[in-house]
Amino acid sequence: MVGVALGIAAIAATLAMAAGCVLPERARVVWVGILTAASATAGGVAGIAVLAGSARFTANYPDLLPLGGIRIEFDALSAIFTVAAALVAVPASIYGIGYGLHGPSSRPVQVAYPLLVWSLMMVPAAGNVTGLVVLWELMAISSLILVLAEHQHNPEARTAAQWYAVVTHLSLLAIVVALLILAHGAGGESFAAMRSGAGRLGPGVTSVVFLLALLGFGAKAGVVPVHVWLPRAHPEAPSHVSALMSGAMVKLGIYGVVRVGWDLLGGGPGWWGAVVLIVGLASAMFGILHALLASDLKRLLAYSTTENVGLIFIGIGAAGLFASTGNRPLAAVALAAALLHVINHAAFKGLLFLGAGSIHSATGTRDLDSLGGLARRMPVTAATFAVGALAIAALPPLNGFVSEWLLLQSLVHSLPSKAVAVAVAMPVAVAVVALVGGLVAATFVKAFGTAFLAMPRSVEAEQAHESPRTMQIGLVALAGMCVALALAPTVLAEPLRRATVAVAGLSSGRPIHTNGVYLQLSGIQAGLSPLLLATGLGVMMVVALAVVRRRRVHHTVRDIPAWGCGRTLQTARMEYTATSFAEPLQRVFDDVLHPEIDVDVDHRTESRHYIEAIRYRRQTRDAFEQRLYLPLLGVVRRAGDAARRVQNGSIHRYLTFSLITLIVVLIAAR
Amino acid sequence: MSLTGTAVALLQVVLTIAAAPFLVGVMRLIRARLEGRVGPPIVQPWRDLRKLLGKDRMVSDNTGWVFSIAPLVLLASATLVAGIVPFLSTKSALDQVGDLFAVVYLLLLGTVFLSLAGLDAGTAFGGMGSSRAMTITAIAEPTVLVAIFALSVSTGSSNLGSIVAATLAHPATAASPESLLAFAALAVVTIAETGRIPVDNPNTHLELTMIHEAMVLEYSGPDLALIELAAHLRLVVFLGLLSNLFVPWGIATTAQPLQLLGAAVAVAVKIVVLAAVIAIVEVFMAKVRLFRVPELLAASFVLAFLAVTASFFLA
Amino acid sequence: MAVPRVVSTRFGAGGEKHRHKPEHDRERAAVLNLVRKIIRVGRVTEPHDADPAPLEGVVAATADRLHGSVQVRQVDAGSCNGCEAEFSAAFGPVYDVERFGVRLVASPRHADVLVVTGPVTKNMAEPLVKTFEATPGPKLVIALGDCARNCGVFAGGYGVAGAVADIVPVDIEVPGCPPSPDAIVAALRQIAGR
Amino acid sequence: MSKTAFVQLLDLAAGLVLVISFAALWLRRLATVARMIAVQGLALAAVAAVIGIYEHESELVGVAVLVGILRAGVLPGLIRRAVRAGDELREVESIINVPASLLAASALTLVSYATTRDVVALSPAPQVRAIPLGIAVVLIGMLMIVTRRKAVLQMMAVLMIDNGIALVMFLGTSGVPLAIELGIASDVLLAVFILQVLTNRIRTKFGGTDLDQLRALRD
Repeated sequence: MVGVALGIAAIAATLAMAAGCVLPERARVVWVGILTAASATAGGVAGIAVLAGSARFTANYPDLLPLGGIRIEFDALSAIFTVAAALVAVPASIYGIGYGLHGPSSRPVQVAYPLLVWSLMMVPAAGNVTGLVVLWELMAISSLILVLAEHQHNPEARTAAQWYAVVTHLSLLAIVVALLILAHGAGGESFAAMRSGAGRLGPGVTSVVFLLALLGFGAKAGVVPVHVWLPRAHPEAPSHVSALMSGAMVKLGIYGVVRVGWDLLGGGPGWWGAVVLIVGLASAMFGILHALLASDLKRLLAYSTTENVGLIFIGIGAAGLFASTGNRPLAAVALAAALLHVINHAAFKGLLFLGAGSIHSATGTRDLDSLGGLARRMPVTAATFAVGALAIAALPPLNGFVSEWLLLQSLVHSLPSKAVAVAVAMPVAVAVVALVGGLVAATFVKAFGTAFLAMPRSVEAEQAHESPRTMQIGLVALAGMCVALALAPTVLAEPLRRATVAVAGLSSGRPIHTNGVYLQLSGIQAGLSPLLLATGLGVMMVVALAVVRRRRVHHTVRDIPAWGCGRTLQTARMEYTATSFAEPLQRVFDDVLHPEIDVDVDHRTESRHYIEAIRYRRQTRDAFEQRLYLPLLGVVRRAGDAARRVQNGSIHRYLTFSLITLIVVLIAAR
Repeated sequence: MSLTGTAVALLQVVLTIAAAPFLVGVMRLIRARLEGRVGPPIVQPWRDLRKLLGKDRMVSDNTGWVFSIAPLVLLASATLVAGIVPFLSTKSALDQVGDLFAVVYLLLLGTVFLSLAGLDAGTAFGGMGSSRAMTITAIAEPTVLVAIFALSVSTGSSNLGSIVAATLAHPATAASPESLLAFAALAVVTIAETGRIPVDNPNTHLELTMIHEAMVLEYSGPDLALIELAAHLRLVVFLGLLSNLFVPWGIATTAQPLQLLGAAVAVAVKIVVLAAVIAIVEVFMAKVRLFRVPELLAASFVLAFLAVTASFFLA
Repeated sequence: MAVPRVVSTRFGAGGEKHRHKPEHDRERAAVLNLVRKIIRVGRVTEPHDADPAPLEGVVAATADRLHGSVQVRQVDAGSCNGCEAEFSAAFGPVYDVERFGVRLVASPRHADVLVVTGPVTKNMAEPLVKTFEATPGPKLVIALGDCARNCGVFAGGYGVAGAVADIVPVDIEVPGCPPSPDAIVAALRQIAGR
Repeated sequence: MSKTAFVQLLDLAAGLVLVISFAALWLRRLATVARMIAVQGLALAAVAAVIGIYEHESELVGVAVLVGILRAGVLPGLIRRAVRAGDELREVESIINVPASLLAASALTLVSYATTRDVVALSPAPQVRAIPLGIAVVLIGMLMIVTRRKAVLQMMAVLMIDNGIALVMFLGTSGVPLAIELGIASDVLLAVFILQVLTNRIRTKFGGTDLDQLRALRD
């Protein structure tokens, strides 16, 4: 069953690539969309089958490639990530049909897209080093091509792609080195061999492997301080690709950390968890603060991805800490929270990126400060974006709340514990998660409120119209997922148990119990029922509405101007913008963010006391980019300049180098 | 979800809604008396609500569906919380439906919708109120959750019923450093979240200093009635939480009518006492500058943080 | 009508001299003085007459629909601020119109009654109309003071657009230049019905 | 006094000492900060008294009375005079802002707990458990010295540090001999005197006690 589904996924993806190659433009977009959606559906079915209890699927293709060939090992942990990828990929592919008909429809893009979707689903299924590296590289290259999709009329895309290419390949280097050390020590390059042989490695070596893997996979996940590519690359890709990158691709970084650290290596000392936890805390804070101040909608969403990955890292790190202190049931809860958030984030971030794409294609801008009033011009986009925004703000009764609740429960119930690290880390972690939660709410009130509500701030926003039907289908499907994931705890309990059990180094037992309506945790006296919460809210709203409308004594007066303190004119220029909305919080966090603020005041020629115009500009630079990467690039450039002196174009000199090299090699290989 | 439990929860919701406007009436009366005035009768907030229900509902041409459903969501979230929080009995049916975290996030849901509604009006003051409300809510959030953390460390659960039951079983914990610290922290947050002095002035008429009022400037008639009722309810819910989490005595542990009656009286007395304290303090205090509010909330966060540390290290 | 008692509004008991005191002492003294004053002064509100004079006709029907809750938005359409002084006195401790269910609100959307003062200047005519339109019905307009009723001494001024009744429909007029707080309270009580 | 009541009272009093340190960081008026230091002295005396009563050591109760007089009366009185003497702005000036210093102080509290973990583990006695509170008070006092600009505040911080040390002594040794407490108190008294004299001289020479301005004297 699982094998058949994976096979269908591969065949459909191949057909989609072929369609992207040969078909004419319009048919190409449509068929690529349909076939990719089919491929993703098949992949998703395979994942769900494993999560629902089918046996894990293994296959071996030793002759497919030199070295070890390719092994497929598809267990419940892989399935979580494959399902997350499929969850975004199916709606994104359908969305891509409408999107591509008005935008990126060139051949390379249409070929790379199915390849990206397929490799995203298959990376977690890889069962050996060769397979993982090959699939990983397919994913990296296809996504790179897609980031460059709009480079002709968007110069930003080129710098973004440069950053992305460099970081992604350095990260691949770290991953390969880590896995090679591990494979060498364990005496085999299949995951099964590594799992059983990891014990032979010394503690120092395993820690080196873990840190290298954390660096490499962390870069893909976009955590601080190796996140710099993310807020550049994600906004520049076409929106359905951004959805895939944020919803699915960064998750594979998380997958890698869990797989290598706590499955293949079988877990390690407590400080592994602590490191992951600290990285998570830093990423969450850093990401949300930048998202808060961003006024470019897609950049905001990209930074928010860093924040969400941070939350997932907090869960994993906490699980690592708990497991090292022997509290494995609690570790299971924390891990379940992290894994659930992987799926939830795929749903709502995919939705939000698709929504941002709809806005972009309707108005031609991503700048929140020139949007507004779209709720009545694009009702479907507005309603679905609202669902996504409420979900990501972890508000009940949507899915973000369920995973945030699980995460908080696991953190809060860590005490009393004997370990000082836990005691010191957990209050800090709860405080950060809480602050982040509050700031996320503020950020997405800003995003939704300034983009969709009140009056349009530009002509483009005023003339916006709802996007084509296929794009709406994608949005509605993902919004439906956000609701469904929240209301069906029954469906989640068993798959999460299987996935957590697959990570042998962390957890055991059943993290979540459910009797269909309530969600209960093992070892923790706490319950939640999103379904009943939603019902309660609905009933109360209906009752309130009924009471208000009962007597019908009041009239509703519509289409009057808003109360503007009696002013003659009420224009969009008087509205709060995204920048002004974030201003109080920016002031609170001034010392952390150091935004650059320019205020230009033009005076009238007659007198200094009369002001013609005031311009306010705020820019927040990425501290890591400024302080870490640009100096580093400077060093590299200087080194390059120095190296250039060696290279003066003289063919004799080059031949001399060859000769010297040959002699050195001969001596060394003696 | 037992039948009696459901009945208790419903009773609680009905009683809270009935009592909430009276509480505001009491607070206004106390303030008036301290200012040398006679003050409005305590039924006045109810009269205001009744009148508002009969007034025209005005919907400006800028606004959309968010503006229309925000009052409903705000009221629904507050009512649901009123059903979850153990005012009358530890045996409320909604206890397993949501714990303290759910309560916090439900209240946040209301705030978020109100802020969106403020933005939807498209006026400068609406946006200003929303921005400020979200700022304060965001930086109050760590205090709330860390205080909950402190409470749940000593009781081993974040379920409201369990926390209350644990405090009932061990009365001495009510005066332990961690619960006093957590109480102080939550008290500050209560003041911030319910928009009382020194964070926000509920009686202000100056738009530039408003937070809550600025968001609702555009509402009229029945919509305004819903928002006002929700604001009253939130005040009761916060004060009720504060009193029953830390001083739960009097709460019913069964669902017998007589016990429930006693519990209702007990919780009413506790809430009125807290409200009176707030009203009296407000007479002596001025609103602080908006950008001093983070300092106040930072202090409350520190209290909550110390509460966790104490509960962990002193226990 | 009773003449209000004269109450010392000076801060602090027994005529405090401005001695130089250390700050913390002064601060503590301020709070203590306030407490002492609250206890010493007690209630300063005047007892009120039995019942307000009944309203008539359409105005009475509108007032009925307010059920004793009167929320007031005040519009200064060009007044000399004399009426404002008296109007705010009506909300002060001595006259305390709030005891009859009258409250000042921040937005005409929340208001039932618009209290308009002053002759309507040309610049304020449009805002006044907008305020009136922004107020949800049932609503009433009070023209407060002689200027609001008939432009008073400003009649015929170059900046004056007219009396309030020329701009928006007026339901109740309160004469006086300025009207006494008693008169203002009486008018508001008519609407509140208490 | 029963054991649970003792633990409760001890924790409350010792916790109060710590919370007051935070209040001293939070408040903005010099005079209020000075009052806080006095209250801290009272709380410290309460700690000694509680231990003394529980362990039936009359000497310790005597120490408590003495500590109360000295730390809540005499020393803060001296400081209040210093505050009053200065005609400069009576607000706290700090190098880092208030929320930041509060967060830093919370971190210091965690540090003190984490580092004294092993010491605390040696004995189950409630006094020993509360020792990290005293260390935290000392650390917060040092933070105050580092981050505050006025010499008067440095004096208060010295007192706070001394309160912290005294708290650790009371808790750690279950009572300090009267003589030692007297000796230390006189040391502090001396220090405060010296600081006050210095402050006065700084003020008369330079017209203010902002320490940052003293940097110019280095050359």
